[in-house]
Amino acid sequence: MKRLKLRDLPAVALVYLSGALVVLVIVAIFYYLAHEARYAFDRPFPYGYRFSLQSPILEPDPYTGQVLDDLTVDPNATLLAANFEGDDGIDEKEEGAPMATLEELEGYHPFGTGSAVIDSLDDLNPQELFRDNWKQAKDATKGDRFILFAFATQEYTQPTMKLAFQPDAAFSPKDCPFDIKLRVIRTPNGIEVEPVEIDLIQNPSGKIELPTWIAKSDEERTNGYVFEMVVTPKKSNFTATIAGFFKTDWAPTLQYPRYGFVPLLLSTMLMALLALAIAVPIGLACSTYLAEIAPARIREWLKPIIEMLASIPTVVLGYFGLMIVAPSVVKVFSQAIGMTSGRSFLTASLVLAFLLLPTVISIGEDALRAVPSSFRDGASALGFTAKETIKKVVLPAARAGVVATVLLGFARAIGETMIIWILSGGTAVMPSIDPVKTLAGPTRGMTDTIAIEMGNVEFEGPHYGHLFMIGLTLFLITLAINLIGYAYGRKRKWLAS
Amino acid sequence: MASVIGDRIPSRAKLAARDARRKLNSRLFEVWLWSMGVLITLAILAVIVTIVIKGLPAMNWEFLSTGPKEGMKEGGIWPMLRGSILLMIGTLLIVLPVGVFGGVFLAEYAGTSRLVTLVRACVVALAGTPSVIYGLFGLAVFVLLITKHTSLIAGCLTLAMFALPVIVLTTESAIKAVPESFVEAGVSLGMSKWQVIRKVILPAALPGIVTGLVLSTGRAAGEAPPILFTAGIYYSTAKLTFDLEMFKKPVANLPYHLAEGYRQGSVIPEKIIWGTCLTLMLLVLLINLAAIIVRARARKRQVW
Amino acid sequence: MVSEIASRENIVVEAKDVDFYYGKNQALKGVTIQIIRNKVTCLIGPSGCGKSTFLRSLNRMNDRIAGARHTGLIEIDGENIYSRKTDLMQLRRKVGMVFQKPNPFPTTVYENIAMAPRIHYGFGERELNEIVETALQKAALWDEVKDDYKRKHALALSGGQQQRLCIARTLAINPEIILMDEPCSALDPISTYKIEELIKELSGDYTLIVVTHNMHQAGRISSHTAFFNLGELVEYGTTESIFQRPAKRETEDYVSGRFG
Amino acid sequence: MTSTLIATIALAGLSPAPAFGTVAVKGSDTMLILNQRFAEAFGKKHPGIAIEVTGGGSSIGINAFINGVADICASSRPMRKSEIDRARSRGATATETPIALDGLAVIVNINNPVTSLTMDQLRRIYIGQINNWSQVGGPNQAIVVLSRDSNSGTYGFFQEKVLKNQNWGRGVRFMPSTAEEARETARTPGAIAYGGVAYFKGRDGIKIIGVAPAEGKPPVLPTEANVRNKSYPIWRYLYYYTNGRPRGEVKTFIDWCLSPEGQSVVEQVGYYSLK
Repeated sequence: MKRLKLRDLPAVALVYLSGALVVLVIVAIFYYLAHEARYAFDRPFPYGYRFSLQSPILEPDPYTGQVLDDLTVDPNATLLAANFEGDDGIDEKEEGAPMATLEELEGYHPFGTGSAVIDSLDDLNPQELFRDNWKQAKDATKGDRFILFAFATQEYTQPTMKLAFQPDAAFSPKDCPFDIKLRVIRTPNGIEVEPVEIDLIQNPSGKIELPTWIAKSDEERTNGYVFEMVVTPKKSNFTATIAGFFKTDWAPTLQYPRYGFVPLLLSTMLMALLALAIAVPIGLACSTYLAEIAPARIREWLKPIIEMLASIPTVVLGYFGLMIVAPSVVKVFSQAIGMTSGRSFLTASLVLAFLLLPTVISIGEDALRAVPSSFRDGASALGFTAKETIKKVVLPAARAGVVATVLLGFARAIGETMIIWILSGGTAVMPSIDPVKTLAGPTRGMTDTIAIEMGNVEFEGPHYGHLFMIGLTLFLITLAINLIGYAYGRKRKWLAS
Repeated sequence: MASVIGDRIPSRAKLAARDARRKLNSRLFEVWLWSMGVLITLAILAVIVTIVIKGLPAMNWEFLSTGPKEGMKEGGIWPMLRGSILLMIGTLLIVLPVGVFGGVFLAEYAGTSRLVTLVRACVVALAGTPSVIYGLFGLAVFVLLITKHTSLIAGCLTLAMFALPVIVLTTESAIKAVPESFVEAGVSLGMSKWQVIRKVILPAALPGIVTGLVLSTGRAAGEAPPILFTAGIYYSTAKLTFDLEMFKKPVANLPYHLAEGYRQGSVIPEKIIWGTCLTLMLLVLLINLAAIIVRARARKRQVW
Repeated sequence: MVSEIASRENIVVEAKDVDFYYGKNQALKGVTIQIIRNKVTCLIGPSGCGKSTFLRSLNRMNDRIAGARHTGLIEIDGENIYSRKTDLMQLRRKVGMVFQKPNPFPTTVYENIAMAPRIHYGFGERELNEIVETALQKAALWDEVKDDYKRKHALALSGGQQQRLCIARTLAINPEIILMDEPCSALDPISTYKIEELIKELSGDYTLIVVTHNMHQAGRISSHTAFFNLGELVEYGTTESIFQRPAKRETEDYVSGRFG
Repeated sequence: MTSTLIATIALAGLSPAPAFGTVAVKGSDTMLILNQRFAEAFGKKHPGIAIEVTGGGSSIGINAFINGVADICASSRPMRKSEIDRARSRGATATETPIALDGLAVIVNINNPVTSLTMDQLRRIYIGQINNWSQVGGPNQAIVVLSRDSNSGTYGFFQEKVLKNQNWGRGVRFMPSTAEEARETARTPGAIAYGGVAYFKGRDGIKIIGVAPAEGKPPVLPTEANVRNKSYPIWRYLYYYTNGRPRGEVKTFIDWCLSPEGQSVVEQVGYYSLK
C-alpha cells in the first residue's frame, strides 16, 4: 500500500494532531490539577495565644458574672496572633483597640495587658500600644516577635498575680509548624523572678505566678513585667502543608483552618467498600446468570434493562435515594441502630451499591464470557454440575477478570459525586471504630467535599488549593486503580499456552 | 481391569445419594443466580417506574415549553431542557472530530510500541476518571484561565473532555473490528493508507463510532459535577436567542437545576423536581435508544 | 455389518438409525453401528462428515448445543442413554472425553486430576494422592512431572503433555469408554507419537473411540474403523479390511487419498 | 477539528463583560431565592433589561466581581479586606449596598420545654461541648444538632457569629435547606436547628426559642421589631456589591430593589425589609 499521498497530508496531519491532543488531555489534567493545587502551599500558617492577668483566687467577673478561667470569653485578654483575617473572635469592637488606660480599668478590672510588635524595647512608641496584635501572612513565616506588658492597678490587693495563657480555641498547637516561646525579658525594679521561658507548643496553656506589681500612672504601664513571644518556623511551608493535609481534621472554614483530608479519604474508601460488598456478590451472581445460565431470549430482555439503569443520571438516582430510599432506611434501622436521619453513611452506600450494579454486571459478564468454552466442555465431559463447573472451573479461570471488575467498580464508587453529596449528610468526621455509629451517622467523602465547598472558597486561595489537592489525590487514586484494573482485565492466563 | 481408582469406588447406593445431593445443590445455586437476576431487574424497573409515576403529574406540554414562574414554584423547565440540549450538541461538535480522529490515530497510526500501550491504558483510565475531576479541570482552565466566566462554551469544553476518552476507545475498537479483508481489498486497489481509512474503514466502522458518540454524549448530558462550576445558571430573564452571544453566557440545564433544586429544597416544589428528574432521565434514555437503533440497523446490514 | 462381531457382551456401544439435526441441518443420517469393548475404534471421514457429531452424541455433549435434536437409539451396555432415566453424571463417569485442543483447567497439574474424583466420589487427600499418581503413570506423564506436579501450573506444560494430562484427568473418574475428538490434530509429530502409543496401551483396559482425519493414524492405532461421509456411516469393519479391502467405492477413494 | 477551532476562536473573542442590557447577579446561595424573585418581578416591570441570576456561593460571586464579570455580587457576608484589596488591584472598587435584613431563628421540637438559650450555650451546643438538654435546663435527652450545609452563607455566618469561629461538633448534621431542617426538627424530639426566621413561622411541630445575648441578660425572640432594633443577637445584612456607585441598568435594578415594591419582595421571600 502506498503510505502517503500529498493530497492526504492535511487529513493525516489532523489524525496525528488529534492523537497528540488526546495525549495532551492526559498531561493537561494532571498539570492543571497540580498547578491549582499549588495554592494550597500559599497557606499562611495561623497561630494565636491569649494572655490575661488573674488573681490567684478566681472570683466572678463583676461585669459578666462569669468566672474567667476560659480566656476565650475574657474580654480583657490580649490576643497575639498572626495570619488570619477579619474578626478576631473576642469582640469586633476591640479590633485594634489601644491598650487600656488606668482610668478605663478603674472599677472594672484590676489588671491590664497590652502588646507591641517591635524588635527592641528602645523602639517602643507609647502611641502604638494595643490590646491585641496580629500580623499578616508573609512576615509570619520568617519568624515573629511580640512584646507583652502586664501590670496590676491599685485596686488589686493580693501579694501575687498570675499570667494565664491559652491557645486560641480554634488553633491547635500540636499541628503548628512553628516554635513558639514565651519568656520574661524584663521584671520591674526591685522584683526578682526566676528566668521564665515556656515552650508554648509543649505547654500551650498554663499560668505563671508573679509577685504583684502595680502601675501607678499610665506611663508606668510599660515599666512592669515585659514578656516576649518569639515565633520561629521549624518546618518549611511545603512539609507543613503536606503534613497538615494528612491530618485527621477537616475544618477549612475555621479562623485557623485545618485541612486534614484523612477523614474524607477514609469515608470515601469505606463507603465504596461497603457499596462493593453489597454490589459485587449480587452483581456477579447476576452476571453469572446472564453469562452461564440464562437462555439467549431472557438475556436479550435483561441486558437492556440493566443498561437502562446505567443511563439514569446519578443526580436523579441521588434524588430518588433521598426521597424514597432514605425514609425507608430510617424506618428499618431506627430501632436497630438508632438511626435518626436518612442522610447517613448507610443510605449513601446502599444507593452507591445500586449505582455500581450495571458496571459490575457488564464487566463481570464480559470477564466470564472471555473464559474459553473449552473449559466448560472439559468440565461438562467430566460430569460436573452447573454449579461445580462455575465454581471450580469458570470463576477461577475468570479470576483476573473478576478482580478487574471489582477494581473498576471501586474506582467508579470512589469517584461518584452526586449520590454522596445528596445522601451522606455532609459531616466531615473520622469514621468511628464502632461500626453502628459510623453506619447510622452522617459522613462526607472527597468528591462531595469538592462539589460542596468549591462554591464557597476564595479562588486561588489555600482552601481552593486544598480542594485541588483532594482532586489530584482522587485523580491519582482512580488512575492507579483503573490502570491496575485494565492490566488485570487484559490478563488471560489460558492464552499463555 | 486395572482401573485408576480400583476398589476404592463407593457403593452404588452411596454414589446415587451423592449424585442426588449434587444435583439439588446445583439446582439451588441456579435458582439463587436466577433470583439475583430477577431481583436486580425488578429493582431497576421499580426505580424507573417510581420516577415515571412521581414525575408524570408534572409532565405536560406547558411544563416542557415554558420557563419557571412565581419564584420557581410554578411553570416549566424549558430553559433547562434547552440548555441541556445545547450543551449536548456543543459537546458532540467539539468531541466528534478530536475523538474520532484520535481513535483513528490509536487504531491505525500509533503502532504498538510500549509508549502507545501506556497511552491507551491512560485513555482507558481517563474513561474511568470521576466526573468531578473534569469539573475541577474545567474550572481551572476553561473558566479561570481562558474565559474568566462560566459559560455554555466552557461547559461544552468540559463535557467534551469528559466524553473524549470513551469516544476514542469506542472508535478504536470499532475500527479494529473491521475485517482485515476489507482493508486488503482497498489496498489491492492501490489506495493510499488514508484513502483506505476514509473510503473503506470509516464507513464500515461508522455504526460502532456513532453508537459510542451518542452513548457518551448522552452520559455527559446527565452528569452534574462537570457543569457545576463551569456552565450552570439558576435563572435568567434574558430572552432565549440562538447566536454567538449564547455561547458566552452560562445556561440553565437539567442536572444543574436538579442539584440546585436539591439545595434549595424548600423553594422548588417536589412535583417539579420529580418532573425534572423524569425529563432528564427520558432525555438520556431517548439518546440511548437512538444509539441502540443505530446499532441494531447496522448489525442487520453487516454481513461479516 | 461387521463379520467378526462376536458375542453380544463384547458390544459396548450400539447405535440404531441415528439421525441428528442442528436446527434445520441434518448432521447424521441413519447411523447404525456396534462398537466393541476394550478395542480402539477410529472414526474417519472428510470434514463435516458427522464423525465428531456422532462421537459427541455418545456422551450427550451435544445436549449443550441449542437446537440440537436426534432420533434413533443409542445404547451403552444395553441402556438407552437418551432415556429419561439416564443420569448424565453417571453417563459421563462411564464415558470420558478428550478434546481436539488440550483444555486443562487453569490450575495445577495435581488439581486438574484430583478435582473430578473429589467431586464425584468424595475422596480424601490420601486417596487422591494415589489416584493422581496412578493416573499420571497410566497417561505416561508421571516421569515428566513427578517432581513438581503439585505446584506446576497445567498451562505451563507443553501441548503434548497437556493432552496427556487431559487423558489422565479422564482416567481419574474411572471411565469404561474414552471418546477422543482428533486428540493429536493440535500437536507436533513427537507428541502425536506419544499419544498414539498411549492409546495403544490403554486399549486393553478401555474402549477407545477416536475421531481422526489422519488415515495413517487410524491404521496405526485402531482395530476397527468406521468411515463417515455426508452424515452417513459408509463402511465399518476391522481396520485391516477398511484399508485393504474396502467394500465401497467411496471408501476406497477416501483411503487412497482421491478425495477428502 | 474545525469546530474545535471555531470554539477556540469564539473563546478568544469573548469579552468578559456581559452584553448590553443584561445585569448579571452572582453569588450567595442564601440570596439566590431573593435574587430570583427580584429578577422575576423586575423583569415584568422592565422587560428591556435582562437579569441573570447564578448561585454557587458568596465567594463565587465575589470572585466573579473581582474578575469584573458580574455586575452585582450578592453576598450574605461583608467582603473581607483581602478581597476588597484584590478587587482594587484589578480596578474594581467594591461598593456595598445592604439590600435586606436577616435574623436567624433558633428552633427546637415543639415538645421540648426549653424556651431560651444564651449565645454561649448555643455555641457550646454547636461545638459539641453540651450534648444533653439537661445541661441547659431541659429534659434528660440527647441533643440532635442540625445545621445548614457549608454551601450556604448562613452556615458561615452562624459559625462566625455564634460559634466564634470554632469548629462544628462531631455529631452535627448538615441539611441542604432550611425547610429540611424544619422537617427534621419536627420529627426528632431532641433536635435543634437554626435558619431564616420566615421559614419557620407557622410550621407544625417546631417552636422558635429566645436567645439571650449574654449570661444573665433576658432572652430575646426574633420578632421583626427585635431584629430591626438589633436587640436580637443573631442578625445580619444581605449585601449587593457593585463596582463603584451603581450606574445604568445596574442602578435601575438596585434602585428598584430598594423601592417599596422591591422591599415587599424581600418580605415575601422571608427576610426583613430595610425600612
